[in-house]
Amino acid sequence: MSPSLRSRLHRRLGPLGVAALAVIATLGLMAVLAPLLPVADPTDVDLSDTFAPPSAGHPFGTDSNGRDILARLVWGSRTALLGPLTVTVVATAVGVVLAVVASWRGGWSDGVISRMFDVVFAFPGILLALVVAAVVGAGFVAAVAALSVAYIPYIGRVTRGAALQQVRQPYVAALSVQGQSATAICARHVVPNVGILIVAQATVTFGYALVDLAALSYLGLGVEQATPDWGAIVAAGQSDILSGYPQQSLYAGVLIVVAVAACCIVGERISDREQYWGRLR
Amino acid sequence: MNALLEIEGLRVRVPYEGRLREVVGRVDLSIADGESVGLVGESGSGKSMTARAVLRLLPPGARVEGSVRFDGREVLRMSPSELRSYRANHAAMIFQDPRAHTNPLRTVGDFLTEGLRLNQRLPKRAAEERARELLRAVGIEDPEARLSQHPHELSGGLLQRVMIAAALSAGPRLLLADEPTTALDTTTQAEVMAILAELRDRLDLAMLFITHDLELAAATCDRTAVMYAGSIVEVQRSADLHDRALHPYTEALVAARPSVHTRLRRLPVIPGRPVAAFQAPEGCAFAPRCRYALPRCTAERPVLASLGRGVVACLRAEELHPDGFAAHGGADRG
Amino acid sequence: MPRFLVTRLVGLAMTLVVSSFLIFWSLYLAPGDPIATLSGGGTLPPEAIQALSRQYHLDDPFFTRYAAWLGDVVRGDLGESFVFNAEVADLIATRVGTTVLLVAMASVLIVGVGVTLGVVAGIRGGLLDKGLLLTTVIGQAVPSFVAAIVLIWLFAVQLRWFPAIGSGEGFAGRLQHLTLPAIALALAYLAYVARITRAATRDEMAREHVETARARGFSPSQIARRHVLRNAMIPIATVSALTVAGLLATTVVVERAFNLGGLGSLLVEAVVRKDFAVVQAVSLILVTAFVVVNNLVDLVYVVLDPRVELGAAR
Amino acid sequence: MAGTLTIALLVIGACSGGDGRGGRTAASASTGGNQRGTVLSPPAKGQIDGFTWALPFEAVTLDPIKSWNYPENTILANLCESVVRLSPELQPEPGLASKIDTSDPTTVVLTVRDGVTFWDGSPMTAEDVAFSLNRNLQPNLGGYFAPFWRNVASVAATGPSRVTITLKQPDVLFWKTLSLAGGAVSKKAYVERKGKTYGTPKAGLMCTGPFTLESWTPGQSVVMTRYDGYWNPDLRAKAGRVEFRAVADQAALANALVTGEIDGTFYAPVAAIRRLEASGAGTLYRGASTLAQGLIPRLDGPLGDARIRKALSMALDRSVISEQAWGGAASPLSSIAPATTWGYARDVFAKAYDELDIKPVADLEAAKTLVREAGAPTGTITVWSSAENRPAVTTINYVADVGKELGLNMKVETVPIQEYATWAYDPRARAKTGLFHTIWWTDLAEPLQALWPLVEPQGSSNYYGYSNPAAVEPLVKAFAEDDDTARARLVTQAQRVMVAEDVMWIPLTNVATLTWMSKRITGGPVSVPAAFYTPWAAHVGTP
Repeated sequence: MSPSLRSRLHRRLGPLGVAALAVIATLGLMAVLAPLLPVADPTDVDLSDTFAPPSAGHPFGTDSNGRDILARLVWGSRTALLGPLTVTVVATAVGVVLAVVASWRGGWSDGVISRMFDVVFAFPGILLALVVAAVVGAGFVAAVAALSVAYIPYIGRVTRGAALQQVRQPYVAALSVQGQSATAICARHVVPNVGILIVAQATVTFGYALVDLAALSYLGLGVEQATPDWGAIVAAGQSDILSGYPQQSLYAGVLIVVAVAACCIVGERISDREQYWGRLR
Repeated sequence: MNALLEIEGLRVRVPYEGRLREVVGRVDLSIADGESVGLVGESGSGKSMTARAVLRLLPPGARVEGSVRFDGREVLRMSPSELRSYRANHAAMIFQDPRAHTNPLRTVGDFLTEGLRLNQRLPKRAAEERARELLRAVGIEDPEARLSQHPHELSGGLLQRVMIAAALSAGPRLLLADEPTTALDTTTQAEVMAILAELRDRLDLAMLFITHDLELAAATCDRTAVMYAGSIVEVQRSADLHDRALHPYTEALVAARPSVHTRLRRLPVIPGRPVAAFQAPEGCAFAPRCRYALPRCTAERPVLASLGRGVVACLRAEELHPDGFAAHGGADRG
Repeated sequence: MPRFLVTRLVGLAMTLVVSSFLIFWSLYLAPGDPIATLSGGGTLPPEAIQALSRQYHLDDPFFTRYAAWLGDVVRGDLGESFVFNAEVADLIATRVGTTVLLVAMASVLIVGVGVTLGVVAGIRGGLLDKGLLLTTVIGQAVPSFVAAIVLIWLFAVQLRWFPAIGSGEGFAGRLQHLTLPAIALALAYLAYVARITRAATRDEMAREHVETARARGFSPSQIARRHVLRNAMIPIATVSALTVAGLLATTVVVERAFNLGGLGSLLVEAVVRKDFAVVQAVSLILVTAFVVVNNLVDLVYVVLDPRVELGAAR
Repeated sequence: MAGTLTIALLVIGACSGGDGRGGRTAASASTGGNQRGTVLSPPAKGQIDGFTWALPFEAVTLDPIKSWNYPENTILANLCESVVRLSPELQPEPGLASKIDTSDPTTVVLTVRDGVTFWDGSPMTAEDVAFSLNRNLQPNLGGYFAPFWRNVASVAATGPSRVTITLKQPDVLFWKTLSLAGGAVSKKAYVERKGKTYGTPKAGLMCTGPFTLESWTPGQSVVMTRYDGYWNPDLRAKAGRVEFRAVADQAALANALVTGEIDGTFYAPVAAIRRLEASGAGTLYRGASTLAQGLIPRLDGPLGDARIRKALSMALDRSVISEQAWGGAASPLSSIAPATTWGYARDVFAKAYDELDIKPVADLEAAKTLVREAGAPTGTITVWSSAENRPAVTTINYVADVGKELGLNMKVETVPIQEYATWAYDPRARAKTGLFHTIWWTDLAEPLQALWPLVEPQGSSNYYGYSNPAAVEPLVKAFAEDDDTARARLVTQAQRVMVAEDVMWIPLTNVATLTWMSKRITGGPVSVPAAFYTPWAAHVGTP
């Protein structure tokens, strides 16, 4: 990281924000590099070595199936982060496009799109995921698809509000007069100008989606139990707590909390600073 | 003439991005009972902060040095309850933007009676009666209707009058007016100024009038102080100011203002940008923009010194005004 | 004011109609025959199939079916569950109390504790504020099921202060049984509301009109009471109401963790048993509650903020 | 016998069972599943106001003719008695019929017991008995036990206290199945009044058991209270009130048991064995049971070659599964029907069991050799199980891991318990699976009951269309074979073909009933399914 980038980040996010960003980056890196990391096969069952205490072979010990807890946590980050990432990317892409169209076209289009946001907003993420599970059967894909839809209005409403302000700015009229196309103006000017806000909202959405997916895993409506996933690990380890083996639930629970907290911090910092700067300008 | 308010060596620093930054460098100023003093400066010069320091109305974490004495009592060392009583009964303030400075959720009546009931402990009915009187006093017709309205239903000028009425409700001896007319249109401006003048006259009120408008200050106030980069650079009788500005900055300000008397094709502008106290260079803060600046001006910081009937902080003041008013001596201290 | 109300009510009605349509339509997205979907996959005697066809008007055109279904629902006839062998309305009636009480208790916690903490931190500032900020940023990130696991372990199993499962009997019993679930449900939202409240309070504290109040010599408590809180209440009320409305969907997880027989556990049960009639009815209720609570906020605006009086729809 | 569905598909959460001590001693193949576990807890000394009992999930109905599953049977056994009752050893005894005459192979004559009253005080008549039994014959009622009744021509009250059941052809097992809920007696007038709502939370029940149905609040509880007019003074309930609560989550259940919020259950969580035993809050029994854990392989696709199926069976270590997956609450099993079902000719069954030669310990090398011979198949084998059942999940994770070592491509899929149940009757769900993990229970001490459904042509439990005359024909003959030893021979002959040759079922373990009773209570059976067919709760009182 170049010093100037570091100081810019620092100014933008504050020390806590930078720490949170570092946490997200570390977790993301862990997920990407999981196959290269020196951890065991997370699905390797060894019934002769269940609930093993930490050792050189199993730094975090093993679970009720004799699987390596560290490996499951590391590989679990892939599912635990990929799901919310998909939700965030899809919801952001769709939400931003709809919001920009609504704010640009106004009138009838705006009315229909805003009403769509209202309707989807009426279905909280978990509820929509449950309905989808009832229709097509439970599973990771169904849960991610449902949440992707459910979070569209969360991005869309914020973006629409901000884009509406941009569209009314004189520079947009000026560009329009110069003969730039609507798409070009929106893509090159409007969206980048509200970009920070979108990033902030997307970051927070990521955190919420992570919690929702973990909750669905907990309900047994998310990922398959054999697939390593933080939410599923917490759920699977729950009955071991009483037997005196709280490890896996504890570790996975802490990872979820840390990841979500980091997202919330970064998201809030970005939008806080944006508002702050906006006021100063 | 007894000084009602005496500011001596006032220095204010406020925290900004983790550091303390000086916004008022050195202010010495006194206001006599019943006297009105204008405090003129560009935005960022520290004039508003000076007025707030008089009420100790500073942002959290601000550091204040020097002395602010009201009627001989040290404001900066008042206990919280003394301070509240001082603010409630002796010194009042009106602000630039009456809309932002009134609670949008409360009615005009609430706003006016609030002070009377909380500070003066008037019963509800009496407070309302008094509020009506106050509104009439600031020239508002049908006070009854106004009392039940919300600030957003009133025009800016009307609202500023309400502010003035509220400020005067406790019968203060000092009024701090922070650009009270800047946000208003010209005609309203004149009306509000007229009301202020009339009330001041009637109530024998001292006033510190903050403005960026030198002419307005000069027209309204007995004396005018000019601030630049957190410090007072000149204090003079308003009557003398226009023709005999002592400080090069004042002189430039006078020149930059169009006047009905002078017709110029193009207004002279002051080169460079105004700076805040913490941005001020070594030496005279105005030196980089000053047409009279000499090398020594950037090395040595001038202090306020009497010259003629005023005081000025300029190293070359005597040199530039050789006709001098030194003979008069004993001028008011700034 | 009436215009404002009418606009909101029309919007509310439209949202509800479209939502109910989506819920109804989802049945037809399920792979296979609606009869099979509705019966939960089991083989039904011909009589039951006839009853199903009648109940769901399966022989009518699609929109007629929807209208008939909606009509039944509005009249309180939620159909029959072939998986649970019971009227859907009865299934819901026996469970709704638990969920409502749980949500109510969590709401009291969120609004009571969350807002109080936020206000105190926002006004007092200093170390308390910093501590709260750090606690809430973590609290906000604790999923309800994680909170539930910890609470059960600590307060039910180790300390035995509260029961570990069930919703209890009698009002006192219910309160006692639902205390831990309510805390688990409320925790993250409480933290969130506390943060928002703190921010709103601080924003309001920095407002110019508060400076006026200070300049007029009012005491800090007078200022907080008369100027800061009332004004900060607008964003706080919005966020609180949204949060409370959202709770209805989140109880699903907590009801499972504490083994409570509420609407949420009924919904999950119906989902895994593929009992479509129940899924539709419960989702419709949850969505309606969410939308209505949400729209109530807009009415709260009118009460709290004189400026929106004639503002029509936002 | 006629019982296609005699073997209930067990879909419980924390199931459990078998015989813990037996499990360990039975590590040698010759006695696998041959031990008897605990059947009864120490008798109660005194009366108790009431206790709370946990069910794995909520009862869906209490209409006897539809009650076949775990929660329904646990409750109903105390409410609605059947004409035949099962002893703790699963042997039939007289119930509401004081005499059962089967001397004619095609008629069953029941003598209705005198002095039995329904909860409303009215006496039970032959008319009530005939009416109740007849409901099993009405297809539109959707009775679960209909398949047992396929050989029944008619049921009629043939005297003031006589009911005659006429069979179309000899069926040696039919009368024994009258011990199940299908043989329960309800009051005719009440059932007729309630119509199809009989047995729902609203309409309730009208039976003769030692407890009456006090209230049923779906989502909350089922409460039953003592019936003071019960006909059998020896079985007068010691508890005034029993509350049933469904606790699906194993962790929640374990917490509730340890804290004493719930007094007992027949399915204590395996994961909490250690903690429960250390808590001192009660007693954990490893009750005998007929529960058999096994894998049902698809007979085409990657597992189409019997050698591959056999290799998988050989590669699995049944003692490891018993000890680790079940925490010792199971014992290795080589057959489909565990020793607890050997209700007659035990020596024949024991000898045949040893000859199956399926070892508790794995022989991975031999298995690998077998796979090499057959050629490792391509294609993914989906292994299916219920998600809530921890030992089942551990087992299939283990199976998939072993499969991986053999070069089989296995994918684990677990589903919520209720969805898992749909597998039994939904061919679409079945189409996705390659290897199905199941835990069966057999109601009667009759291995024939365990085997027949698996081979019955077009039978709903013959999941993958198994049809080998060498297995089917001996079983068909067995239904008409009155002689116990001869019948045992026929049954074991079929079982050998099914398990050792065709490997259409891979036996794993015999699972104990993990019964928990808090220190407040004791008494009655601790073994499932024995408890399902006797008013078990009537025995429960203070220690």
